[in-house]
Amino acid sequence: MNHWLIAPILIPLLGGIVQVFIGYAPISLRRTLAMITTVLLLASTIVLTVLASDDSYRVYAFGNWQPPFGIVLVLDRLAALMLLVTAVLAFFCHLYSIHRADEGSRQFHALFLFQLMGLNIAFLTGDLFNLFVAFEVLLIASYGLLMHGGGTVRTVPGLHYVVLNLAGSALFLISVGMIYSVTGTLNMADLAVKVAQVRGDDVFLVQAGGMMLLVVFALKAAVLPLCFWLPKAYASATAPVAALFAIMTKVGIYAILRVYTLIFGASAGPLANLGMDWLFPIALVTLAMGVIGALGAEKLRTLIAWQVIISVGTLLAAIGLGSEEGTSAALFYLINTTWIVGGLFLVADMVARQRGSAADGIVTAPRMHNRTFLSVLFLLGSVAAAGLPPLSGFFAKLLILKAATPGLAMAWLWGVLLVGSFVTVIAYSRAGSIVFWRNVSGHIAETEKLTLPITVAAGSLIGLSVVIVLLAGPISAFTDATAAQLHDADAYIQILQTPMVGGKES
Amino acid sequence: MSAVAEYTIAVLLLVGGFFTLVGAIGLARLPDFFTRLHGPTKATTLGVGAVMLSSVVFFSSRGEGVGVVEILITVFLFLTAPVSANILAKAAMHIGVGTTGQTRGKPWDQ
Amino acid sequence: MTLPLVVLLPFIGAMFAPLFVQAGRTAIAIAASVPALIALAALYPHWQTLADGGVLVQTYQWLPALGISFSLRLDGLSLLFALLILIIGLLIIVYARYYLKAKENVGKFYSLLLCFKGAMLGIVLSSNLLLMLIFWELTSLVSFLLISFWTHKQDARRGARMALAVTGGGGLALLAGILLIGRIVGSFELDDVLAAGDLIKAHELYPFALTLVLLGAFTKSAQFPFHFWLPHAMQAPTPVSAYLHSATMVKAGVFLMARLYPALAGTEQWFYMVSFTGMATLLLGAYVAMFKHDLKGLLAHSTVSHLGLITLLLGMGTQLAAVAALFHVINHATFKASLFMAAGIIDHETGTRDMRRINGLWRFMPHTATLAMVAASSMAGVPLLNGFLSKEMFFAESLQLNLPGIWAWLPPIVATLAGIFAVAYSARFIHDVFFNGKPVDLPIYPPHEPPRYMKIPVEILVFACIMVGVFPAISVGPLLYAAASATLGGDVPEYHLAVMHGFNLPLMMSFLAFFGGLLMYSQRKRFFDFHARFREVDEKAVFEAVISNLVSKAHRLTARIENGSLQRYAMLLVVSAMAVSLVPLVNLGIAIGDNGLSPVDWPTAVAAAVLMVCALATALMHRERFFALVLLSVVGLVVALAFVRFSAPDLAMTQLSVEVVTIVLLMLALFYMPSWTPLETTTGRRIRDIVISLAAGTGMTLITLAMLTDPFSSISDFFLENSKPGGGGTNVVNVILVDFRGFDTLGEITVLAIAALGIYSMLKNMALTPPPGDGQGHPWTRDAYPVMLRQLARPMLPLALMVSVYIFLRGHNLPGGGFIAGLITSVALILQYIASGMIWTQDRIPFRYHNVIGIGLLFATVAGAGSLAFSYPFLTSTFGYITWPVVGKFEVASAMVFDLGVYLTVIGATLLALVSIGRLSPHSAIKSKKEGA
Amino acid sequence: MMSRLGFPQPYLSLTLFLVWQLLSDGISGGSVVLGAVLAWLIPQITRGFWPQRPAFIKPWHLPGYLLRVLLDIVSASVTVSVLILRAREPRSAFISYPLQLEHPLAITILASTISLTPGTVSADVSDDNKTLLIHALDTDDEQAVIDEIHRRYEKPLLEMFQ
Amino acid sequence: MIAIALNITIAMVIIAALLNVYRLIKGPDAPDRVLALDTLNINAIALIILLGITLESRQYIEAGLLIAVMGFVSTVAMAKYLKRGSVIE
Amino acid sequence: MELLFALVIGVLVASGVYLLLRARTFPVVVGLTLISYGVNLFLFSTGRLATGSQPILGSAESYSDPLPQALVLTAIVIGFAMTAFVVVLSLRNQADNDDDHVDGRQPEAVTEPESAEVSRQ
Ligand code: NA
Ligand code: NA
Repeated sequence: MNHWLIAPILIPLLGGIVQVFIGYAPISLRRTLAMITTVLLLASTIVLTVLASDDSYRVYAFGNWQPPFGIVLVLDRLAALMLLVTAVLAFFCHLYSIHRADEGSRQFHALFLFQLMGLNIAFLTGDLFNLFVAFEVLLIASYGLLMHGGGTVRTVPGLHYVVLNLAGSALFLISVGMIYSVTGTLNMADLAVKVAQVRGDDVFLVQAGGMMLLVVFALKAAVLPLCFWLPKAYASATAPVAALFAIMTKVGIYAILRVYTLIFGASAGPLANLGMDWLFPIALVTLAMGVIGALGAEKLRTLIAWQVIISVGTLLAAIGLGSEEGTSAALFYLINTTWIVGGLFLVADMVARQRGSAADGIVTAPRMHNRTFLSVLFLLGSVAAAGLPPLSGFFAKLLILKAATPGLAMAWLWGVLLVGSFVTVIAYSRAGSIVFWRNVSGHIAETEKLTLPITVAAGSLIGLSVVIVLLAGPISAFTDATAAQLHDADAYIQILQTPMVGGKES
Repeated sequence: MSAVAEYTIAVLLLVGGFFTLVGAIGLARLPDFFTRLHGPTKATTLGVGAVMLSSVVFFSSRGEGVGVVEILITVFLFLTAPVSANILAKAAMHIGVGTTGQTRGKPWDQ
Repeated sequence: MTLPLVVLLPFIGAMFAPLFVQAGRTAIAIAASVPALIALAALYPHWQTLADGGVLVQTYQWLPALGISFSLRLDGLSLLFALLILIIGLLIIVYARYYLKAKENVGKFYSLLLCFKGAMLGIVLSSNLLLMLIFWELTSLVSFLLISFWTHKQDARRGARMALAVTGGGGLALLAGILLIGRIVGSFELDDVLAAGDLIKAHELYPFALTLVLLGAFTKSAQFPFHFWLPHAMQAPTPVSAYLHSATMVKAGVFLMARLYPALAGTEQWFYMVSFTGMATLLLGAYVAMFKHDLKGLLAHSTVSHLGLITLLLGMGTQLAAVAALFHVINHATFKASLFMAAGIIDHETGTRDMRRINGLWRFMPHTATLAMVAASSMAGVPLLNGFLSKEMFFAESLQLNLPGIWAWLPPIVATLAGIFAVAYSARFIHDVFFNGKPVDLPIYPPHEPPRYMKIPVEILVFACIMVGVFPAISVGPLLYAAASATLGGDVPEYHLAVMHGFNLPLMMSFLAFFGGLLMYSQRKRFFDFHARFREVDEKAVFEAVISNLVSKAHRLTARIENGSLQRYAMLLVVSAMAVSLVPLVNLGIAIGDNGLSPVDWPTAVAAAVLMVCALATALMHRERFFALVLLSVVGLVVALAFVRFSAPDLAMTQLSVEVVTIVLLMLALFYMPSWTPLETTTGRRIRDIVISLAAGTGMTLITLAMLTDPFSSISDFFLENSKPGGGGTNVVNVILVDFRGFDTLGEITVLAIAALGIYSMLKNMALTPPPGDGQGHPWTRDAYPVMLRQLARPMLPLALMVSVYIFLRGHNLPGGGFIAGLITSVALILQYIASGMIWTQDRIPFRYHNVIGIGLLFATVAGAGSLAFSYPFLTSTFGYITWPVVGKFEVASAMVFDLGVYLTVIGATLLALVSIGRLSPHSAIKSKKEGA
Repeated sequence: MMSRLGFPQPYLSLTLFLVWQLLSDGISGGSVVLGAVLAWLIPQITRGFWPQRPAFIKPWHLPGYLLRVLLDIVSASVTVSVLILRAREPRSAFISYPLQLEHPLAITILASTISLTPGTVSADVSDDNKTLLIHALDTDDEQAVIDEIHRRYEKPLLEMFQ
Repeated sequence: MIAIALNITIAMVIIAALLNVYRLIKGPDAPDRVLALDTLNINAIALIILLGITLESRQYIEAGLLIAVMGFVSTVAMAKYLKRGSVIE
Repeated sequence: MELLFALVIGVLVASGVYLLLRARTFPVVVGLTLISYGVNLFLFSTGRLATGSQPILGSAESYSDPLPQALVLTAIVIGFAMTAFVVVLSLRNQADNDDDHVDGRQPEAVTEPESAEVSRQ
């Protein structure tokens, strides 16, 4: 049993505990320890990614209890990919936060690290109920982070976010209960086995449960019509938090990808491909809604928040194609959009801090102090986000477009995606030209100077777009292999045969 | 189980049930809050005490030891009932709940 | 390496150009010239190969999975364009050196210009369609930045955005088209695509592919109805306009059509789409150019018109027409670039571009005037200049079209008419600017000749116009042949490049155009009056209005849907969950499983009735909030009883302890809130909500019924079997919590800890005004800490602690455990706070709750991590029985340490949360310590 | 001496020890050791919550008092039952009882006793701890109630507490 | 005999509980409701004990203890809310 | 028995959902609590209903399914943490907006007879 698997969970947990203790220590100490934690986490996820590249499944059985009885972590390519994407994003968000954003409360770093812990559990766990627990860990931390920073702007969006997710959690439990009540198990691999054997009236129970679970994941992923909590919540969050939240909707996507390929995959008997016929049209509508929202945005951060919804729609549309190519393309897109949207949130914050009361509003304002640098970052970010060449977003979109096979689905996907891109380009160019170029005379008395941490953090996240382009070959090879692994549910099921330490058997 | 134990248990149960019921009847039908306060404070507490005792006798006569937790609960209830009554009465006086016309010496009228 | 070098050098130059800013404009201009010079030198050795119809392809693997390779191709066609890009680019660099003012952002300018050049070279040299598309979109992007170079000018920003929208959008269509072609051919390599022309044209996707590709080409080349962006792109600095609109940007569309000519051309669809678009553009551009008072506006519309001409030629589908198209590409590039530069000089020297004010410049700048007049004559199609030659070929081809019936007349008439307009606006350019009386109110007066070197690029281009015009075969013959050969797949028709082809119909058309044009110009007043009757449409304003309209529509739609109403969002969530499960639930119906129903005992029935009544009452009476709380307590109590009734003592205990803390919490909050909920929703809304909630309840009832009566087996037998031997405890629920699924519990206490920390930080610095009384006219009592309660509460703490220990220790084997014990301790402490107040209690608690939480989490984690030392996985428990003297045999389990962590976390978290809220209370600050003594 | 050994409240420690023995499954070496540990540890932790030592002078009076109260509770319940089940509306009254006891614990014990015994509930203790407000369920003679309480309960308590 | 007595007692306790619920819903004042809730808690303890005797199991006793403790605290808290507003201050 | 239990869950969920859809934070929180009661009972009952068979080894002849019980325990605790958070969040909402409307604003009063107003002495 490879103990590296718990590293992404234990590192932030221990780091978070330390932060709880040192809440009243000097901020420099807290920052140092927090950054060390995040760096260690990043290192561990790199190790896991390397490990996962051999296409095997690694199992970590908590308490040395054989699956399906105990809780297991399962490392495969998908898990590793999600971990790495998260850790990279988190590192830069964290770096950004030590500029000033973490000063609002003494618990910021603890909440930040616990948030990462929850995310990492979600990506690694092989147990449906433990996935619920992971969701709760990451949600409660996200609630805290969302409310971080005082002021009144975040209260109502935060309240909506929390209440809806509480209702979502209830729904999650109902779904898990329905599935357990028929299958009598919680381990995902075991569920894959048992769900395929369900017959009779039980089919309806599991079907209803599975569909409700899809709604839960759709809520997390912010799919129409469950996406309206997102724009205001994200737009009002503190910058590094909003940036970190770029991964939050992807957790929902991840869960859909995991559960509906493994448990309700192609070989799930009467329940095969459950919900997939809903996914594709809803994804396209979500994408369209996101585009409309982005076009109508009045603030940069709102625009970027809608970009999150565009991403969700795009991702699910690609996944909804149901093919390995589609999944691979979605994963490639996921990497790109997570980092870029995160970077854009940071850039928007830097912009807002240089424009006085205009903040990030898409309105005329006095000229920014670091206009050139910020405008270049914004330009690169929006090019990457809108999917224009030559940055990574284009390649991601290209993969998605290519993944469609001729037919009605392709026509819809291409149409919505391309028209969506077109409108997005208009939205970004409009926003950018107004914010950066349409200046009035005068100047803001006290604009915030750019410091090294925030410059590096925002610059790097946006710059990752170039890295993705340079490494597009290896990355797409990785996502191809990930998609292939994901669509081979039978291989996953073999984890049930993993021997325990000391030959402990069921 | 000895017959004595059985009788004891049965009697205690019935006594407990009776007082519990009487306490509740008092709560339900007495005319104002302060009069209603008497039923639960005394009768119900005693009733549950009796039921507890029957449980103690029941399990100890089966050789399962003395039910300390039952005794603990009973003692606890006897200790807390007056305090509950006290603070509820204070709250009621504070709010100025209605009393029956016959009540004399209402302190909040003064 | 030649071709990658040619493409990449400009980008490298773009990166380094800004470094030369400090060294001055000349230095940076020289630096910026280097890439082009190297590129020209690098291309020179390949000339002979290409002239012979050879092709140079250099391929590098890049992203095979995407079908993208870095493969470049140099043939006659790409050479023709590459030379235009490089040479005119060089001239532009020189010109811009003098055009830009020292204080302007010269570094940015040259950097963008070089980027643009690189992107254009990428387009023309790509041998992979997707690679080409990347460069294609890159030109849109860079042109956006170039057009908006003067970012402070609103027109510049708008023009840039419009250009980006149109050309970038067209690029997206092109992307789709290319992907379709790739799907048909199975490759994006140009070699494969060009070789598969028949396959493509026969494919059912061909109409879509062609339409999409043409959309890309037409938008880029400013074809009707996408022409409108081009004139507004003139907001760019003149070197940019000269470059983008003569040799590069707009020619990309033409290049694309030429490039894909063998693959896509030759069908009816191609003919109709391309030639009619070209015709419309040709005529429209020429007509509008006539009426533009802006010097650059005239040139821009003329560009539109000439692009229409080239497109029309390509659309004709004949080989000769294609040759003519290529020829006109060269000619147009030369005369248009020089005209733009001249216009820039005039603008530069007079401070305006308004032809109504610019008059009689001949007197002030005769040299520039001469150059401009030659170039304009070429544009008009005056013999002995290059424009004449290609236009002649165009007239000839327009007569060759086999359109049915009367339609056959259409092309020559359109061509002639456009020729007339072209002569007219060229005449206007010459007459109205250089003659026509005296200048009117020039911002800079008197104008001078520009710096000497600024005119050199113009001179070179004008010289080229004349050379080609007089010696076409010698000057451009080989290049044109090579390009035609590449375009037509080696199948070059017979043609002659000569100044005169004899006295034929095309020449007649030329004459007609020439004199017609002059006549028209002489009668311009009437035409102007005629034209003035139509309202001038400012496309930029229209575009801006459309976008603004769209934006505000989008904003309104978004605001209407995303209206910030939690009630709506929650309703959507509930309804979504019901909608997706509707079909299975309808199929399920009232399903009673094989196990059937078991009998109901009446006490349970009564309890259930109480629960249901109180739950419904909570919903019905919720507006009286305190009452709702009391009812909620009853519900919680009966739920706990249900757990007892159905064999779950641990759950009952947990439920009971959690419930009281929840109720206290709710009351703490209720203190600051209205004690009544106002009636806000309409009856209709309430009825809707009742229907939704009844549906939800019915669904849950059906599900539960079906489930409970369904036979069942689970993995739990394993837990029952292994709880004692493997986990060392007989309370299986507890062993699951601390051992089998200890990881869930770790997550659970983490949630608790995070919640408390989050609450703590959220409440920091929160200002809440407490109500002065309970809302029914009673001020709060001053008696905060009743004596009886205080006296009772204090001895209860040690007793409660002992009970906690008892519950904790037995938990592994009997109902209880760390969580319940923790809540008992917490509640006992809460009682102290209630009875004796915040300050009094806090004084007696020697630790910070943060640290309790931290220690709790640490215990749980360390207990779990202990097994790592023995290379067992995290949370592997171990237990043993130890016999000590006096104490006797007792069980020691690592799970106990874990449970201790749970215990501490629960205490820390619960109290941190409650105390944080309590601290808000103004009393806790006002009341002195003696109050609680 | 006890407090120097770490038993600041010996009675509490003793109570805890005894209760622990009862809670445990029979008295064993383990339960004695653990009970002793708890009897030491818990008062240590909760020491701050006992600011004053209860001023017991004669604690041996307590069992007799408790027995009397217990018997009175039973009779009280019967009395109240009769009152409750009787159809007539009760003649309630609030009675201000002048306290002679001074120690808050003593007052609490008296008030609790009153609440548990016939026909009376302690409704309030005045801020100065001098007056106890009593609600009598059914009485005609307030002074008789006061005298009865004083004789039956306050006197023994006065003897117990200084 | 125990069984008969048990059934009668259960019946009486249940009726008592119903009467308490009646008072709880009827009110009319908040203290009445809290008092009814408090009494209902005590009834619930009795029911748990009776269930224990019925099932001859002592596994549920501690639940009764918890109702007693938690019920008291919640009564105290509610009463304090009614007269003081802030429960913890 | 099963029908009764199912009805209880249905009523809890229905009441909770109705309150969840109200416009003020307080009823919403109460609604969420009711829903979680229903959900906990439901999750608990996925192990089916059994009398006197608590999963304490040696204390009964047969044992009910312990796993759902453990899950519900976890769910109760998590639900508690979440409720606490949302309660405090609604406090903050009250503090920020001086009102407890879930959307942080006071919508126009509904003009209809206040017949549902509960009268209070
Ligand atoms: Na003029
Ligand atoms: Na273990």
